[in-house]
Amino acid sequence: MDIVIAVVSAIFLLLGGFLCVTGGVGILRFPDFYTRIHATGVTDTLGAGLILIGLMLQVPDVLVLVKLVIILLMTLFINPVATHALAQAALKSGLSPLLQSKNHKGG
Amino acid sequence: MDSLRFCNPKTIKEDNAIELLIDIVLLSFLVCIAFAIVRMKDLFAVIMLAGMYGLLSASFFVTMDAVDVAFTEASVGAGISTLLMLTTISMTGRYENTTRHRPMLALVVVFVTGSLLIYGTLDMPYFGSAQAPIQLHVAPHYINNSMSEIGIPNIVTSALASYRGFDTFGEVVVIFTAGVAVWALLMVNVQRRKNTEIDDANNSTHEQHFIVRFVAKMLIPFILLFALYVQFHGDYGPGGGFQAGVIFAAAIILYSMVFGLNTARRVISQPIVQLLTAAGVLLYGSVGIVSLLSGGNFLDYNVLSADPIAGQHLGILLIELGVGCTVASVMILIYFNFSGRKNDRELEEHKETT
Amino acid sequence: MDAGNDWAAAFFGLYNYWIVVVLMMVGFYIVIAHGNLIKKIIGLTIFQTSVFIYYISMGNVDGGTAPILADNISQYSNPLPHVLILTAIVVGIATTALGLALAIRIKESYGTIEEEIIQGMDNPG
Amino acid sequence: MLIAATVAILVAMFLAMIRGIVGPTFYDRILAVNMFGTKTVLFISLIGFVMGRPEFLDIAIVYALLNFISVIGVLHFSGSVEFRHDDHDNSTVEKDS
Repeated sequence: MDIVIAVVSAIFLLLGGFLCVTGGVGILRFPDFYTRIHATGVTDTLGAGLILIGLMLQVPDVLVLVKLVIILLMTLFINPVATHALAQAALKSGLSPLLQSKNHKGG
Repeated sequence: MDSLRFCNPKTIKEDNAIELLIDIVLLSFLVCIAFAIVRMKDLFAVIMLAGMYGLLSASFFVTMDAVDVAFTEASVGAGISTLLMLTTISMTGRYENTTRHRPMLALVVVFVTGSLLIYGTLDMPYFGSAQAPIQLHVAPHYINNSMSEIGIPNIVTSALASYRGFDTFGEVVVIFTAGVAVWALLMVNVQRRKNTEIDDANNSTHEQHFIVRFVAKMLIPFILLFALYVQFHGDYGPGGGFQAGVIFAAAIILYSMVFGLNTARRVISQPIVQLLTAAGVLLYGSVGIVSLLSGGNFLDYNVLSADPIAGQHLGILLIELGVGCTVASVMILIYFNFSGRKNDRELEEHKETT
Repeated sequence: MDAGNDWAAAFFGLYNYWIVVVLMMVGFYIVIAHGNLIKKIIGLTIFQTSVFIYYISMGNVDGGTAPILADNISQYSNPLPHVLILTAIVVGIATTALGLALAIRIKESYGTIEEEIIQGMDNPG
Repeated sequence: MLIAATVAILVAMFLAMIRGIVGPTFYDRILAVNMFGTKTVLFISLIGFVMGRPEFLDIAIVYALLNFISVIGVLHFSGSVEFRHDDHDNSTVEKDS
């Protein structure tokens, strides 16, 4: 039983770590703000969730589990809202997505 | 190296290696950010980088086992300092002048000083050595006797509030003074303006973000509750008055950003905040006076109750409460004054243009 | 072989302090070479943080953990630097706020926060 | 596995840091700081487990709560006068609209 939990936890952690790196590559390599916010907004929340679930499988006592659940809930609530507010503010300030203007240039 | 070194030569063990690696990586990140800050002219970008710098140094403090320090840096760096800097540059201008005065001379001075300091570090005991002088003086006393003398497991809190209580009293007075000084510098006569006029300026920027308002409304009670948890759990885990005060203030600041400064001022009136600023310091000081009158030394909590341990618990609870009170109200006072000044200036400009 | 080990030990043993010196000098450079008052305050913050890192690094003990007593742990890091730095961080933000408030007042009186221009206004000619 | 995840987080932090330094727009930097904050939460949670004392997750909770405040704060001030007309440094991307 222990070994199963250890393996499942390892899978969650590795998957989460992989998603975080993917988000990092996305924020660096994507061409404009909106694609970048897409990359991080998606992978950040999912990656954080996976890593926290992986940690939850290893907790020594209940209090730690409760704290991890609080962190997970906060991440699930706050991250999308922050991303949403950011994208909305950017759109309102007149920052336009790249595709509209560069389609014909093949960018 | 020479035999005067206070340590056994550092051997790199397996379990040690990963912590050492993380330590080196985090410190290198810090240096990268610091250099980027030097190069940048856009103060907004500089402040964003300073925010990252704070996050990184909190991570570093966690890896160095300084959980209480990391906690403080987390609450200060994430909550308050970025906001104060942003308020300031929104009043003083976003771009730095491109000319620097005498960069070559400054570089030479910096280079020489830095080389001397690095030469000085060569004589220092190695990092992590258990035989370094700093580890042998009073620290063993705190670690070994804290449980029997004070009776709380968090040694940082017992040293902060009891062993070095007088020190902390001084720090609280400094914070109080800084708060009063900011108030004196930035005070705006609120009554001068009609409330409706301020409300108009307030609401124009806030009414659109419905989702943000909703989530903030849900979040603020949690933050306040968490601040209280930090305040009263500080004896057993990381936390205490300083951290709790800053977190509490951050919740109020979030409220005033989302719902407007004037609304926040109606919820928490500034005169009460000013009163609480002084009340915290007075509470701290009066615990000292009471212990003095009961026949002990200043801030000697053993005499507060028949049982010395119970006395220590009571004393630490009270002075942490005083610290939390002062820190929270000073932070709120500072933010209210900064933000009020900004609103005032915007109203002036608005009037001039119309 | 022995000399190589010595160098590695010195590098890993003193790396933190070297970084502290570098950060401190970066902060110092910003304070003396930049004219913008806000930038100077940020330089001071960097300087300040380097001192925090210095203290916390000194308090660290190999194999120690956070100084919160728990069963079956015998080695703790030094709590004293933590106490000093914990209060210093909050004092630091309070004094930084004071500096920023002064910068705002200077901007209101002089119309700028660039050091040279202010000095030029104070001593014309 | 904990260590592998920690290293992955550090790599992601480094990439976000580069985006924060490079910019180019105001919003890219806010995004980078926000992502950096999330990564810090994860890093602090993980490092607690790596060092064998996971009871100090309170710090991670503080960041999880207060990150929101800094993003909202930045957006709040981005509406103010100083920032409204600010594209003389946003040289590359949005100029071609």
